[in-house]
Amino acid sequence: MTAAELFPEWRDRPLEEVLARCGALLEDESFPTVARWRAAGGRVAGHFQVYFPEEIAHAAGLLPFKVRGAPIEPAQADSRFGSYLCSIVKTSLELALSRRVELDLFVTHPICDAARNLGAVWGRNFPYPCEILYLPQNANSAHAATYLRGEYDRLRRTVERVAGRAVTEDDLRRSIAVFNENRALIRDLYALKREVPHLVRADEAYALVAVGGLIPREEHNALLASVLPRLRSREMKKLDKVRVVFEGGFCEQPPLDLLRAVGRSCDVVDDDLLIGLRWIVADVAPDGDPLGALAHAYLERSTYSPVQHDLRKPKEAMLLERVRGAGAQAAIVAAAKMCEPGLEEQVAYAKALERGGVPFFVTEFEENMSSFEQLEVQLETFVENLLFE
Amino acid sequence: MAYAAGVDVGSTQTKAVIVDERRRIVARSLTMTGANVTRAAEEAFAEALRSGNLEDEEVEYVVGTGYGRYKVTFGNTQVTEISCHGRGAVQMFPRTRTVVDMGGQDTKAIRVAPTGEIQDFCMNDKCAAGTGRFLGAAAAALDIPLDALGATALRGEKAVKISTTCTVFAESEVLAWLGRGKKIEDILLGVHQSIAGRSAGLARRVGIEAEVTFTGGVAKNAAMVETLTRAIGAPLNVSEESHYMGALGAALFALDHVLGAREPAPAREIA
Amino acid sequence: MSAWTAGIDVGSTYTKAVVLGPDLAIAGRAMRPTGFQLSRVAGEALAAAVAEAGIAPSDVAYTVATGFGRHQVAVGDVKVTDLTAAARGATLLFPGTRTILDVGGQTMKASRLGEGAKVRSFRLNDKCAAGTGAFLEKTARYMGYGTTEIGPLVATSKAATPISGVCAVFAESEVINQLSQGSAPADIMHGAIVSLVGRSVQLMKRVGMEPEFTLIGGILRFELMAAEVRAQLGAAVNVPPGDLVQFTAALGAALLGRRRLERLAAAPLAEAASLRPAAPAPPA
Amino acid sequence: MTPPAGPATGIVGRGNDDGARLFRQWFAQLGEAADADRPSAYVFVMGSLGELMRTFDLPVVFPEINSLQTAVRRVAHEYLNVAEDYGYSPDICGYVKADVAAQLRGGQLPMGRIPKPAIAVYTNACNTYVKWAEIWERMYGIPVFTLDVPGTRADGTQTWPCDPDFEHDRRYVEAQLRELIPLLEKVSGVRFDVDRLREAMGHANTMGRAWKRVLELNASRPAVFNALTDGTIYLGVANGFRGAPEGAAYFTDLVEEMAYKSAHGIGTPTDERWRLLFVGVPCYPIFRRFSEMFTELGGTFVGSTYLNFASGGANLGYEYDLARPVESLAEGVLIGVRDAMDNMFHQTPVLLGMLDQLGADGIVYHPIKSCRTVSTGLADSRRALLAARDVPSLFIESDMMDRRVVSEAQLKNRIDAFFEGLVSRRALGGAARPPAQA
Repeated sequence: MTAAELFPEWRDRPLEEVLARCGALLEDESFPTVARWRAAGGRVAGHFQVYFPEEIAHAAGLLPFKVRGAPIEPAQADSRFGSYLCSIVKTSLELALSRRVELDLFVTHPICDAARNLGAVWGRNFPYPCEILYLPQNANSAHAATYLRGEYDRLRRTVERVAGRAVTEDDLRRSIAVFNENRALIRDLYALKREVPHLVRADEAYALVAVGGLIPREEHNALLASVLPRLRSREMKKLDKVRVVFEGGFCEQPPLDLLRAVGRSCDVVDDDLLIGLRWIVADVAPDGDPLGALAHAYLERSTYSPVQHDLRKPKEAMLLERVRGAGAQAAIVAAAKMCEPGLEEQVAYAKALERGGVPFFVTEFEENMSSFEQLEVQLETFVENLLFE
Repeated sequence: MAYAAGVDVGSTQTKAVIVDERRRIVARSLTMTGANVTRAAEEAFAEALRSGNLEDEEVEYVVGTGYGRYKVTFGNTQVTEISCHGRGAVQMFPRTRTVVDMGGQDTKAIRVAPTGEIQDFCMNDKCAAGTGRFLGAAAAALDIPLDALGATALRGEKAVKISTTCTVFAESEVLAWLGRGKKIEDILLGVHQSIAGRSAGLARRVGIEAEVTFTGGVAKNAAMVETLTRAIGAPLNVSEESHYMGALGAALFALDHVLGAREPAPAREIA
Repeated sequence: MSAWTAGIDVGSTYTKAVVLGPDLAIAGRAMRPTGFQLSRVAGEALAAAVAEAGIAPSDVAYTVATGFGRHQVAVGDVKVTDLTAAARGATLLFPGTRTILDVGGQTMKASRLGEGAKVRSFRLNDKCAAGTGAFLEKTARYMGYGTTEIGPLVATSKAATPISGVCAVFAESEVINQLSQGSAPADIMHGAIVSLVGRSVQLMKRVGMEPEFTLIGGILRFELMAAEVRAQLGAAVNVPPGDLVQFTAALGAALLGRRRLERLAAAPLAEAASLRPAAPAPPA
Repeated sequence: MTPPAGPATGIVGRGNDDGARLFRQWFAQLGEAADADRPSAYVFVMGSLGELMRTFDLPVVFPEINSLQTAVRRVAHEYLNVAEDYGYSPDICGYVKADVAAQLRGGQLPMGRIPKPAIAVYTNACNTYVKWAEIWERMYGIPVFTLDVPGTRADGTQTWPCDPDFEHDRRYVEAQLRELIPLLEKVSGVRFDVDRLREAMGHANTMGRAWKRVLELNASRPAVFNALTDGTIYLGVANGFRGAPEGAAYFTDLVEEMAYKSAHGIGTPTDERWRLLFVGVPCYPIFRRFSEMFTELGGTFVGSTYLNFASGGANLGYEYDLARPVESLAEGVLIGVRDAMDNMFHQTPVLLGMLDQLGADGIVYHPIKSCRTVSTGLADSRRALLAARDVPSLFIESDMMDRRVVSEAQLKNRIDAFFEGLVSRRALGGAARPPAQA
């Protein structure tokens, strides 16, 4: 469908204001862009972390909306779950129960046992289709690509039902082109973070990427295309900070205030925040069989995360590569509270960094934390002992 | 006239209630529990007898409840405070279907039948986060008398979001917010809201049905009543006697035995 | 120029101030309950320490603030965390220190030091009070004993009653349970200490502890803590004498101030400015 | 109760005795393998592929069972501490941590010593299996194989053989099995023998049939076994001896025992006043005491979802077609493992069925810290069940390994209250109540 721009607020604004408005949109618990889209008669495909082939929903004219929880009280969702659970699973359901967002389709994928069960819980509480997308967990099987292509075809049938229209191969190819452009722009932003980190604060860069999950990619592309050159020519004082990699944001997201706290003493030169939006690291083949190309890219042209096992991607080696590639002096190895895969990976990461002689500290966070005492003590101690005599 | 008594040995206070055969409260008492649980129970009971001018032998049956119920050595049997609060609440507010009890170290949500029987209940499991104790910690930190907390919180306009739920850390978080220039009123409002929110979550777990009765010592706190009312989305029955609810329920179970009204009465069959 | 420096440690329960003399000896110290008017209390504690040192406030050339309230007090040319400060303080008292355990009322911190008393690796207890000093004090208060009585009480214990430290508050129902089963208060307290020390030692292991071990923090006021840590580590431990266990971070802060002074004196002005730590101030 | 004298003497209690014996025998073999440093396969209860492993003479190690044993024998905390000192968080799965500690201790466990893994084979029935295997991959540099089994995509869309969507999944599973077989040949040095596989699958069929029958027999009054305590013993055999003749024989005998008890009205030692269902994973750190808190008040567990998902789907009664072993194995694994993954989808009908078939009076939900697979959303599925049926239920949280989060005082209080509710309900002939509302 073709609605008016969902997020026109940034147009013709000075850089600082554009960045502020992106942050504000990200923190707006009423998800105005999703509401505007539906008000204009559009349908929304909510997809839970980490990766989702948004091209397929986009090709059907749905708005792919990244369900990534929110810093809210899970007032109703709490009664659906027990005590020992990460926050994002609860607040994501809360967004729907409290009608902050209205969806027409919800898709989760079993990155962990909690996320898998979320699919069933969601389905019990809402009338619209709620599905689990079983992305291949055996990325090394010769049959994985064939299987995944079949899954994508199944997904195509689902979105066709929801959108009430057919999705042709050309639709898919057009969407792939849009997302290839988006991926390229985000790669530029991350290059900028590495080269001139003082020109874009950690929370600003994060917000710029994250709004992509809230608006049509065409709009996101326009936004990034306008902002990137302006960032490069931004007037900012270079301060004496530590170049760090922030690892641990692949699923639940830290609040902007946490990233600001980190930014006060560190330059975040690379991270895995919302890695799902950057999962595919190169262009998806624009021609040939589009679903096959998407499946191939997922398996063969993708980055890493604690929730994908691939013999070709030893995660701790990948992290060291990320640290070196970004020329970082140190790493912050975070994990969301109660996050089974994240907390398990922390151990391997810590040992690898220890061996690699990379200074680091491990910490835990929660999307709705509002006081950062603990983190600040850790950060400051870390920085004090790296920078000063 | 036949009498029955209930003794509720909680982690901080021990309460005793004596009822007559018409279910009227004829005497009650309250003492601190302390280390010697049995003595606390005996004292509370003796004090109740005194205030009701009753002799020990006039009380035909005694039910112990609360965490120390098995230390009420002179009691005839024990019943959990979960059943007792349900029973007591229905006695005071007959149309009660949901009970929220906010105690020292746990918060209970109970759904009861018209007869006062427990149909379903949930309690905070992992720890004492979001229980009444949280308020005590906050009061200590700000050194405001516990009974003045509510009034102060009600003056709050913009609640501060309290992220710590650990009762013990409440103190340092409250201080931290003060340090950052937040108003005491707003901090306290935030504290009340965070407790109310968690309690409402428990209530939803058993399914909220009107009428809702709020029991436990914290029910005396006006701000908690207001925030909980909002969080639950229904008016709350609150009694002046709210902190005696458990002991009253226990006394009523004891009376069942005396009157042999309902057979088989719960407590006996279990004991 | 004067070589007097001061360190002020704004802790969650107590605020401690130390004035360090030119000879690196403690010339004055003072402790006040923190309460919630942090700046005022910090000022008072500092003034008291200065008075004890017998110097004029203006003689103090550099002040370093530390502790959880460091950013909320006016005093202090520089703010550092109590981990950084404690490392300096502990090494001044015990030069061989490699691992520090700091057990306060609500926090538990372990750190491993590298060269120059730099903190190499550290761990803090989670935002749950199970297994902090509070756990100990609650158990005691619950059974009707003041913090000062814990020592003598536990001395009479024959065997420690196992206490599962699920939650500092749940500890009470655990205690009722134990009392109901006839355990002696002394044994229960002993059990609480054993479980608390168990957690401390775990925290130390997590930072890759190596001797010498130095123990600091308010909870170390109970000799039994140190004894139990020694027992569970099977190694000797340093404990600052008397109430110095509570002043270690303040002392370290004062020492850091001294080092900054020396550095500033040596450095040209321009550099001196840039030497001011970019240690962040928290959001208002 | 005591069994009547006569020829039948010796039948009653045989399952528990033989179970203990087989368990010792199994660990003796593992000990020998460890001493001889022979290759072993690490597998998990949900989708163990025991049938296939045997055909390569690979001793199978079930880390989950080893870990729970440390809890039952009250030493779990020692193992958890070792793993937490190593860096693992208190909030993650206790099974994983106990195993890490056991590996760090050279395979030493209270029941004996286990051999090092030569390969780990696991499904995604539990996503933590994958993280777990990565630990061994790092520790030992061994091959680890994820047998990826797609679960049901949406409620009410479960597919069965011949459905194109089912075949799509089966082909994927089968392709992976065909990739796994040469890997197992390489690791074990044994050539794949399809006839041995057939034989093992035959034993698995026998066991599956028997297991299903045993569960059904607990409809007898009084119950012939306690699903929480006795059931766990049977479960151990069902996993450790899947595809083995001993396993088939054990369960054939077990059916005989249960049928005999049923026929003679012989129940468990509990004075059975309440028949209960258990949902979740047992509280192993206080295994006996936890069960007593119910039996003391006359509660017997007649059924448990644990006996379904932790038996690798043996309860479903799927039978392998020995004429096409590999295809059928793929089919069986897909159906069995998928069932465990789908528990959040299908729990309501499953529990309603158990309530009716076993004539249960109430349900005890026991979500645990360690296991998100079983616990996440249990409160929601409880709401759904209560909306469908007015049945007394108890919701208590603790853990299957970590006694730090098991507060007996708190549990006892809730359990007592639950029984008080049961008693007064019965006294009133069960007060009807409208479904829980949102």
